[in-house]
Amino acid sequence: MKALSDVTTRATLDNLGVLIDSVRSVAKECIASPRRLLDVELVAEEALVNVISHAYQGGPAGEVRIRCGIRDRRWLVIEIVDSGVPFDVLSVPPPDLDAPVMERPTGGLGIHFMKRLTDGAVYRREGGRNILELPVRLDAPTDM
Amino acid sequence: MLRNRGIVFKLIALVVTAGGFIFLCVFGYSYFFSRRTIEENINESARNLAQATVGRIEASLRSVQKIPLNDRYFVESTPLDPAALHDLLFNVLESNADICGAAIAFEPGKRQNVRGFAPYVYRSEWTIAFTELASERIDYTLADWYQIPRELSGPEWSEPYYGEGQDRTLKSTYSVPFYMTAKGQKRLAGVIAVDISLKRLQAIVSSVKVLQTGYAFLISQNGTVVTHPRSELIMNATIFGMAEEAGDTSLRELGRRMIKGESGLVPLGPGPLGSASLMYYAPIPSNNWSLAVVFPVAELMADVRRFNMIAFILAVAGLAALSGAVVIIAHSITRPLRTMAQAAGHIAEGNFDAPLPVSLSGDEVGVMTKAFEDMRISLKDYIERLTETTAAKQAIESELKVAREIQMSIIPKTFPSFPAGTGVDMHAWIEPARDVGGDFYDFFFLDRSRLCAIIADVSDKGVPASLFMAVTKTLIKAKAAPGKAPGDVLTTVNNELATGSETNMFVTVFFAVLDLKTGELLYANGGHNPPILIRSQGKPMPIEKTGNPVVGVIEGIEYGSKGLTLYPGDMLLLFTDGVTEAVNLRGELFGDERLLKELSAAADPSPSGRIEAVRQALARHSEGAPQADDITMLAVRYEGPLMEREG
Amino acid sequence: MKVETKKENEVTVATVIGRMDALTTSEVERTLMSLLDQGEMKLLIDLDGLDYISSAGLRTLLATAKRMKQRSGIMAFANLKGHAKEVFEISGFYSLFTVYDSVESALEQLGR
Amino acid sequence: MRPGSVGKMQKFRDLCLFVAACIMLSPLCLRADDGALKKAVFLPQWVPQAQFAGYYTAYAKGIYRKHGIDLTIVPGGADRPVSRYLETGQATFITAWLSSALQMRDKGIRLVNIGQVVQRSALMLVAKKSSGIEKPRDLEGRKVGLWGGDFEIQPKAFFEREGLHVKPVRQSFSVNLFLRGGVDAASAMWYNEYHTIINTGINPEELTTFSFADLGLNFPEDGIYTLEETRRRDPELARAFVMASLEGWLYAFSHPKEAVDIVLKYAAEAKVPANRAHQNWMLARMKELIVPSKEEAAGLGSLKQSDYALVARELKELKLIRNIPDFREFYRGSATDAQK
Repeated sequence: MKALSDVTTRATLDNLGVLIDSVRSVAKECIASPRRLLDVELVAEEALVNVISHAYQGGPAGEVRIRCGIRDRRWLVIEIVDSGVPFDVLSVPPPDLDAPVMERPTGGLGIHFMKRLTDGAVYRREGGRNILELPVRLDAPTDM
Repeated sequence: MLRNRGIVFKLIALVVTAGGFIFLCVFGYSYFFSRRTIEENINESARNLAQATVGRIEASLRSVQKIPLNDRYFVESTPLDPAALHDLLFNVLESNADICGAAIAFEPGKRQNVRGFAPYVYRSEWTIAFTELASERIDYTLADWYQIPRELSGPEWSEPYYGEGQDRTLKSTYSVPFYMTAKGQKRLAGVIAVDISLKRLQAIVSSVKVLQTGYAFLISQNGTVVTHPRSELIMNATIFGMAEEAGDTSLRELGRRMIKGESGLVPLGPGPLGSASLMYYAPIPSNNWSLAVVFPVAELMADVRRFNMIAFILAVAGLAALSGAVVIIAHSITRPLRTMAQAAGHIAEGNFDAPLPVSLSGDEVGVMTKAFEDMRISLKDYIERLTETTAAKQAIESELKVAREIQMSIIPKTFPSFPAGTGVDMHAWIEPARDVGGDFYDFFFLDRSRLCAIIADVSDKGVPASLFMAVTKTLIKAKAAPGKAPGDVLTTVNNELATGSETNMFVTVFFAVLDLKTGELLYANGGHNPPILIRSQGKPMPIEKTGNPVVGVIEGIEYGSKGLTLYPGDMLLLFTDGVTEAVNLRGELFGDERLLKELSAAADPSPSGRIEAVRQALARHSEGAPQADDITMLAVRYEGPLMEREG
Repeated sequence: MKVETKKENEVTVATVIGRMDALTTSEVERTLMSLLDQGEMKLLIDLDGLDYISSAGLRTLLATAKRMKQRSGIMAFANLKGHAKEVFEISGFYSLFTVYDSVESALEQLGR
Repeated sequence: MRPGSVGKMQKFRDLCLFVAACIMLSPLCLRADDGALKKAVFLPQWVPQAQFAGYYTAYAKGIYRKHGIDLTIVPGGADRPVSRYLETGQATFITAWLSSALQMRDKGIRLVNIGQVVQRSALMLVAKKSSGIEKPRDLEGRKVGLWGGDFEIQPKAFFEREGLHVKPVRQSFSVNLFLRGGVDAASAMWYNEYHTIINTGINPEELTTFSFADLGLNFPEDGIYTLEETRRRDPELARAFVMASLEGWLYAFSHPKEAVDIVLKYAAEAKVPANRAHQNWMLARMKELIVPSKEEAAGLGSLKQSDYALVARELKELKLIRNIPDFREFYRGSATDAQK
């Protein structure tokens, strides 16, 4: 993958905008559909918020790196790296989407979005870091 | 104390004391001199080392200080563009390994986000990362790195602090305010800050090593320990906190001087900063921190101390060896001395035959032994001779004693010599100066009424004089005869003595014949003191002289006779010159005047009374001075015409 | 990002304009909570101006709904469309809540 | 004050403390251990330091358990506002300044003061004599560092009263701005920043201090609060908590070294930097703030109505509160109860 954007920031909510902006600026160049663009944005946000809120629990915030590039001309790939606690976000089971309001858990939705809006997300632990690869099809029409 | 000890002891005491004293002088001088030299070296090298280290730190800080100044120019002259600022900050970090973070923080205001805008790029564990400092939770405008340059309108190095990352590196921030001109008014627009890791500074400071335990440390402007070999002090201790905990006011004073930017060399007692040492401190001009180099005095002085120790051991060993040598030499001296002392002891006990040690050496002891041996021999001779002479002398003395006894026995000493009614009262007294005197007196009757009285003084003393006296006495007694004039008797006696005399001895003689019936007195005088006539009514006075010389020298002299008449109660005192020439300690003679005075003043006018008076006066006069000459007195008092005696 | 509120009879209409993402949603939450604190019992959230919503936004809506339900209030949505509609669908929120096509129809229904 | 220079006054005060402790604590000691321990959570308003030595000491020495409480202490901090913890029930008891508590109550949190621990305000303004500030008037027109929130109430009231116009500068929790001369005067807590300043090499005689307690603005600081509801449900628990806390303080005052050890232990656990010299200082100051004089030894832990009236009036004047709650409703002091 050729990274078109590569930003590392401290994993805080204050930096979320900068991080998403970097993805958006790349996505804008290769995705025409505004809806599809928002999907990419959503995937990035959910993945980043997950890192920001869970990766560095109980300690000073570490860094999160977000890289964005094109693979095989058909995939926009978002790669998110952190050096926090090992955690495979993809292993989290989907939430019960049919539960009534009072029983609905407030968490788990973000991960669900990430999985639903990407094709073949991959998690790996490498060199003490969590690396999450989120490929989004460039040519896929929004079919929802 | 010392007086009663032996020579060996005295010698050792003296040698050790003197040697020790000399050693101490030399040792003390060399100690103080070498100490001062080392101290001067320390001062010098402390200054140099500290200045060199300060220079390296300063260079490192200065290289950092340039960066925000460059950036400031860019920020002040370029319109705000977050992407450009981001790139600028990135470049700063990528091109300066010393810098671990850089921020451009804008003063919050209407144009920017109310929270402010402060992109910050920093070196994380694994990459160069970015973050926005403006946040809901933390107001960066209250941070020291922002607020202090803002309020002071000038660059500022922050106090050291720990970074937020997991590695917790110690950092310090250099921040510079920047300004924008709007509507002709220059106003603060924000602060550019760069963080440096203090690792480099720590490395510079910890590379300073002085021997084994010397070190350097750095304190910040607030006195916080930034680097120190004892890592637990870093950031946890301030020099003032240590001073407070130890109750060490001088350390606090030192800290105050350090943070005021002074420099100097101070001795440190044992305390929070370690054992006794010398500390040189100097300011780091850029950030007003202070560097201190601690010199372990004990260690620096170790060489001196080692040298001193060796010198001391050598000195002790030397003195011990010296004492040993002294003992040996002293023994070689005292051994013959002791044997000699023993021999001398024997000699002192009278054993002159005790053997003396044979000394073959030619040194002083040898010479002394030889001299002592000579002395022993001559002493022995002398003693032997002395024994002989003493024996001879003792023999003579015993003979003299006999002679004296004989002499005394021939002088009449019983008074009154004649029964009462004889018409005369007599008394005599003789006190020889030596065992055998040369004076004598005598009296005897020529016939019934004529009494002879003689007093004489032989010119010498001792046995020969005594013999001469005996001869003279015998001759006078033999030649005296009734009707023969006293002068004729002396003429005869003189011729007899002068003819046979081979000695130069002579005798003064007064010879008188008293007719008891008439009181008529005839006398002759051969060079003798004229006797003193004491009339019962009148002053005592010497009788008339005859003008004849001493007896026994010149033959053929005619001695004349003179006469006078005694009336009852008159007295005649015959005496030798021992009386008038008695000398006291002041050399005063008793003299004729005194004699006459004493005679007239005598309370008891009897012969014995007058003699006693004179004798007592003589004793008073002499004041204990030894008697030089024989003293002899003979007093005759005429009582009245002699009764015709029957039978 | 802003929230405009108005009262139509007993129904409170909150119009959300802009994005409800992890950064901005807390602002919406504060507004909605204060409405609840004022004792509103019928709340209609107009999503016509909502450009974007993430799970963080959904969480806020869910929390508000729970509190509403606790006090037996009613909460509904209107004008769900575009990306927000897609997100509602994937998350199952579409079936969880009452969603009206327009504010008018909603007011008509809720007003009863 | 230097350790070791304990004056007669001090000894007398210690004696008073002891007597007061005996009077207050004896009825409770008898009641210890009957029945199961009651659970409670305590949140001091700031990170572990000697400012809270009494509570940590009581906890570490088992004094709370002795009084029948199974206590959990949640260390305070910027991210744990006591108001929220108390309101949501995450904390049973909290400490707060009287001024903060009045404002919280005004915002609808129904809390009550069950024990006023710190009697004397430690807040002060500090200036360098070298900047020419020796009396309040010298502050006119000068830059003065002020903390936000409750820390600026007293200074503001003071400036108002004196008719002073100062240039306020927001002050952070560091005193470096003041040390570098960025402000002419700075806010300081006597037990904290004042000592920090002294420990950067400035001698006390080089400083002018304006202690608000001496300027007629004595706002009692740390007091113990709980919800009105909690107290009503279990007044015994509230009482026991206050008694145990005061006992903890008295123990800390008479065993300062041990108390500081305890504080340092909890500070380390909470990853808060702390050094012994500073904590020693802080504990010694707390003693003077909690038991300012022998007269007040008997009033240990109780809120004086006059202090209350002063604080409430000032808050109302500055429009920080709307109404002044009735003293008897606001203050449900256990310490005075126990004495009766």
